[in-house]
Amino acid sequence: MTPTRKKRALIVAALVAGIGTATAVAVVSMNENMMFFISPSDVLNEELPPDRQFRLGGLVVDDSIKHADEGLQVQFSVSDGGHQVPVVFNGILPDLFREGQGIVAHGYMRNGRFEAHEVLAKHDENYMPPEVQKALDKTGHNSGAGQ
Amino acid sequence: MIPELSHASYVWTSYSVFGVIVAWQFIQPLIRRKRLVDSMLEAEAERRAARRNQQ
Amino acid sequence: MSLLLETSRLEFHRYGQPVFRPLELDLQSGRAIVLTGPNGVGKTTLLRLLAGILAPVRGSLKHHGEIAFVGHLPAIKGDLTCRENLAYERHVGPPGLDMAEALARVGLAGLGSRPGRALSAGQKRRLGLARLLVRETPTWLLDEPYASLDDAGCSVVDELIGEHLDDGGGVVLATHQRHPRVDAQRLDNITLEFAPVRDAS
Amino acid sequence: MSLLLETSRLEFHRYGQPVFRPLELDLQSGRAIVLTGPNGVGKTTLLRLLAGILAPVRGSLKHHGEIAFVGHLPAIKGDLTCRENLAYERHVGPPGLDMAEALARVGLAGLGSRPGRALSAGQKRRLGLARLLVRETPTWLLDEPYASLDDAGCSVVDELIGEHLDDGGGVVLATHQRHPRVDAQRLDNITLEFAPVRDAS
Amino acid sequence: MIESRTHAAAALFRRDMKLAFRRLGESLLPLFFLFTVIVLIPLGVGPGPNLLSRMAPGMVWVAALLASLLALEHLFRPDLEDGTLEQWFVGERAVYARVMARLLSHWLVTGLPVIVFSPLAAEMLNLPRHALGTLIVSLVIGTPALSLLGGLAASLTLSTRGASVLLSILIFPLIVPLVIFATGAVSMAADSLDPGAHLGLLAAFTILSLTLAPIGIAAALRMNLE
Amino acid sequence: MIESRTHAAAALFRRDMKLAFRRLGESLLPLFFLFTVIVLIPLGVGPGPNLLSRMAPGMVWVAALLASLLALEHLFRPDLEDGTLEQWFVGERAVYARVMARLLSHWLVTGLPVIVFSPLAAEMLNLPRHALGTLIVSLVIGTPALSLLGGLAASLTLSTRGASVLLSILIFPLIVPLVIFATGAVSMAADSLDPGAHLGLLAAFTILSLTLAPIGIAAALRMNLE
Amino acid sequence: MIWKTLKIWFHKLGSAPSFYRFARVVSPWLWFGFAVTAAYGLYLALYVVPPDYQQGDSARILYIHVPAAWQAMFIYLVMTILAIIALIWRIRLTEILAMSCAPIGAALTLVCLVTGSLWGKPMWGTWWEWDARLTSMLVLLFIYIGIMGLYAAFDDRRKGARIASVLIIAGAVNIPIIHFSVEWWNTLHQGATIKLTGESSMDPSMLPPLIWMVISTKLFFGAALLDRARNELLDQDRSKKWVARQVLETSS
Ligand code: HEM
Ligand SMILES: Nc1ncnc2c1ncn2[C@@H]1O[C@H](COP(=O)(O)OP(=O)(O)OP(=O)(O)O)[C@@H](O)[C@H]1O
Ligand SMILES: Nc1ncnc2c1ncn2[C@@H]1O[C@H](COP(=O)(O)OP(=O)(O)OP(=O)(O)O)[C@@H](O)[C@H]1O
Ligand SMILES: [Mg+2]
Ligand SMILES: [Mg+2]
Repeated sequence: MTPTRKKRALIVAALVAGIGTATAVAVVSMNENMMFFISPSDVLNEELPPDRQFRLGGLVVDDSIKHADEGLQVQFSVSDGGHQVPVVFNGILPDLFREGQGIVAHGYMRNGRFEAHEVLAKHDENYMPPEVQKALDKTGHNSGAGQ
Repeated sequence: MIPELSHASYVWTSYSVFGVIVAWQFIQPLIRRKRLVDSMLEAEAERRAARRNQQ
Repeated sequence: MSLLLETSRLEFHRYGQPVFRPLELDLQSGRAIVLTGPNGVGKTTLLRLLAGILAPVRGSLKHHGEIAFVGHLPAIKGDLTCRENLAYERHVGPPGLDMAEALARVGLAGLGSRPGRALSAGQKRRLGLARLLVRETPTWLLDEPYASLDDAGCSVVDELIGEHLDDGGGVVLATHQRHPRVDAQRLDNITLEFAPVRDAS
Repeated sequence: MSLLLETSRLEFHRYGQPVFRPLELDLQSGRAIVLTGPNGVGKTTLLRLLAGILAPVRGSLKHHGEIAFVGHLPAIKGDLTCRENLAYERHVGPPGLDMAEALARVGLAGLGSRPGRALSAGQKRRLGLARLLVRETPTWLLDEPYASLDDAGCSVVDELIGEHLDDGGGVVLATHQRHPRVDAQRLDNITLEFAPVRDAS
Repeated sequence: MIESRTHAAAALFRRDMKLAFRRLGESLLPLFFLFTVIVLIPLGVGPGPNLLSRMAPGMVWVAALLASLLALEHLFRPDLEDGTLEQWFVGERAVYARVMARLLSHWLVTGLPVIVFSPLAAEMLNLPRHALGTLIVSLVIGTPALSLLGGLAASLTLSTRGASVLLSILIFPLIVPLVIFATGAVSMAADSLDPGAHLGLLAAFTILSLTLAPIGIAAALRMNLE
Repeated sequence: MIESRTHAAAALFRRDMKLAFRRLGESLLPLFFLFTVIVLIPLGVGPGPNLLSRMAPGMVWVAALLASLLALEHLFRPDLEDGTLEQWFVGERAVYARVMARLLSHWLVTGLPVIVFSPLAAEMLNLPRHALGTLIVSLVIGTPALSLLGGLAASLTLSTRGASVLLSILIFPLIVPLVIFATGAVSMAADSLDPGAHLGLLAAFTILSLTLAPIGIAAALRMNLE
Repeated sequence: MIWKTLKIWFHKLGSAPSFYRFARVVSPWLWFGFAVTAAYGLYLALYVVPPDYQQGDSARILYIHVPAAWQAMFIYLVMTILAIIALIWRIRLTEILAMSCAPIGAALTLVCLVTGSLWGKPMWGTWWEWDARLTSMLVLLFIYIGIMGLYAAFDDRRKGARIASVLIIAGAVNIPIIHFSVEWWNTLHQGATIKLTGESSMDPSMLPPLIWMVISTKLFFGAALLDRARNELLDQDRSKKWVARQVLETSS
């Protein structure tokens, strides 16, 4: 091999090794589930410090939404299948906010409630006309609403 | 004619943003070409004038 | 003939030692003084003293009129075009030639909008010389004006010096091999020598 | 006699135009090539191409052995002393003379611990030449090695070139007035010319 | 005589501004930084409004300080290296005027943008509205002092002689009290207290540096050219 | 062959360090800045420990970012201007090795001091003790990437005429993800959550820039010499 | 071998005058094709397809948002390939084409960001969130702008093009990150709806406008690219004879 070839081969080898390692490391850490939010179970298990702000994520529990008589305040519960956390929020909810929907809320734990100052709705990747959805509902394939 | 949509303002703004940006992509090269050609024509005119003066 | 620059027993020290022997130097209008001497003897130092950049340690220096100094460093901003570099210079003192003329005079016609950084070594020196033309200054201090110039460039320098002397200006220049090819009557030569090392007694 | 540097139809472009005419240039060991041509014709560009700093746009270039390049810019760190500047250079390739000798050879004896910034113009050039001596390199590329040097300095350059050629080295240098005073048999002259403006067909 | 002096200084100032635009990236670095801070900090801290508002004066002033420091490197060194600095002293014309012009352009690229963007920053960082005035006043009074003192430090560091390095290291701590007065004033205003005393001290500080710094800078520059 | 390459790089590295010590004033600027931030912020915020602790990761990382940015200007420009940079490419020997040596010395003057002082900063900013480890790890993993990516941006814009708004525009996309991962990791650690995934991604980011940036830098430097 | 033939082919089309002629003839047709497909696609999108069961009519933003996002990423890929060729073989035409890609890519990235934001406000409840998909897309915009700026900052266009190419290649890492971000991270942004392998999670009745819009953005890209490349050629060769022949004669 000529020196230039050798040099090129070295560079390519280094590139492959570098990119390979980077990908491997990335994939391994990705498997550890990067948390964009904290689930209700974690909240209850881990005893977060009271002044700590964090994101709470989960599904809105059916029949838990209560609007205040006046003002924008709402209360609802968020669950991850295992545990539930009550949430209070004072502000405008996103349109996708509904029972069974996946949401992420920013705020603090106070007095056993999560005081949110922002509520975001997550939605899924399914797109279909309402009629199709109704038909699906009838046959028992509920594909909508949250993750 | 114009469909009644929920979230109409968001939809229409999105579509117009698309329209405006695409139109800009169409117009900008035209403007630039016109400028380029104009400047080249001017240079050419100067050269011709110089040649005429020489004769 | 008037006096443009007077010095008496001028001295400058570095590391506690005089750089060259104490110097008397008077520049008359219409005359050029050619400084020669080996590398490191202090030609540049002397010119910078005369320009007022350095302050003499002993002796005195008097200026009569404005001074222009073109040194080893080109004093050109690489980010500015040739024209912009000159425009700045023009505003600093009483204006001389206009910029296009000055550029043409030093052989840089057509390069006015090239950034300073993209000039060749000789072109940079030429731009440095053009700085002399856009301002009216009676006294020119030139440090190796012939360095890096081709034959045509060297003749330009000779012409510029000749015209400047005709106009009643004065020139002090440092040079090595090439001496100015102007009327030899108008040239004075000063050869600098290393000052003897002085011992503290 | 062996070949140190081969080029064939070498071209370099700026602003989409070739800088000089396509060039054939072969450097044999024991020979020196002298590049001349007006300011801005591309001597520096060519030397930088030969050094490998610039990549040719067309044509090919082959090096046989190490190369040293001394350009317009001195490649000296003002914050380091002369000795430190050389020490760095010495580590870069196979070592040649030791530092004290190299400094003495170029007439800088006793200035080894002076910071680079405190050198005069000629002293800086001399330090640049000393860089050639602390390493063993068969091919020297010198851009205006005589600029800013006094007579003694110019002779030093001539001697260095002569000795280098005797040792089987090769030299390419650009210069304006002063040509190397070595055995004329060993010199080749190349005069660069501006390339004609080319039109795409 | 005086006229030619102002001409020279004005020409220098115009050229400096031109160069600043040519090197826009470097000139914008401080602003970019201010922006990053304003974006990143809430990210790290979370948007709790109370917390942010307490930090606001500090953050804005840190940005101003940073902008000033970042540009110090360019204040005199490029001119020293390309030979334009020695031209200032040829015939000794207009050195003070040029120093002042240079400092003015330094302030214009570092201090002014921070002042202009401070209302935005204050808003994003939830500074109480009634404290905004004090913030701006503190910046207007204080940032010139940053330029002046920074310029002094920069002119001293041009040389590597041990003594000047030491001196420049001594100057930086001088800047800290300045910033402390300034943020103190804004915090007081935010708490609806009277920031007058703090602002007065700040002004005294600035006036003092306005008198002393240019002389020091001119002397230090000249020393470096030897 | 390889040996001479490492020699050249080692020589460059030694020289860089020597130069950094010669210009101690400039080299210390970033540290000085870190101190100012650490002193100022608690002053402005008041001593509420919770508030401070939430800002700590962001503040320390901002200081690291800043230190890195401050020195970017000097990474290649002086060498371009005094002709030492073109010497790197003569005979094309050891360019990568030298780029790496230069980046290493950049990191030593900018990243390392921040790491060394981060425990102090963490203490003064009341970062929970158990998060200190993560902070240090994030800095150790992340600051080299700052040097690498900053170097890429600096080399790309080295000889640009003007609009080097670039340096900032180019740095922003390169560095924002990094800072987000890093501060994310520390915040999670402060919340007693596992920062492993964030740190892993940070590592991947750094490894990737370690592979790609030097090649890009070498190519960009060479083009800027034309 | 393959590379060699490819290179020769490039050299043929790569001659400035013939490319100029090619661009002048082809670009109007591409614009026309774009106008027709876009008109039809948008008609379907606004009038024909039904609203979404969850998102209502806001889901119609999809027909702008998604094609723009895809095209912005696609342009980056094209640009990367061109940049690699330009760096290796110094073919001027590929340099010019690569540089002409950037503003178009930036425009479509901007469309994607703006429409995404407009869609996010009612659906998620926020204009902007620093989640992985959104951040990486913003990064793409900055990279595009960086490329344009870098190219413009050199007065030697070819030098600028080569330096910008380095940045293009370095920035290519971002593309897979944008695409896979929704899988790798738990983002606010939804996952993939249209899947190349396996069944898409979109009802077939909603698909046609998407397909038409995807085609139309491709045509748009081709047309805008040729226009820009043509201008760039003119600018670089303004003093050459073929320009005088081609341009001055046809336009005077
Ligand atoms: C500023 C905000 C947003 C940005 C920057 C953004 C960006 C993107 C990008 C880059 C893609 C293409 C990804 C790929 O194919 O690799 C994409 C696809 C998509 N986005 Fe967004 N988006 C935003 C907001 C939204 C919102 C609010 C929605 C809906 C509520 C949405 C729905 C979609 C859908 C349905 C796709 C197609 C997914 C697929 O099949 O691959 N996006 N977006
Ligand atoms: N960095 C650059 N960018 C663009 N153009 C340049 C650059 N450097 C030099 N040039 C131009 O290229 C041409 C050749 O320059 P070069 O420095 O090679 O000339 P030279 O023969 O060495 O001249 P001199 O005798 O003055 O040193 C000149 O016209 C110059 O203006
Ligand atoms: N800034 C400085 N600090 C300390 N010493 C210096 C400085 N500049 C020059 N010297 C020294 O002072 C002496 C005179 O230098 P000067 O530059 O005046 O010489 P010169 O006659 O111009 O030489 P040349 O012909 O090489 O240009 C030299 O020995 C030089 O090393
Ligand atoms: Mg001298
Ligand atoms: Mg030259």
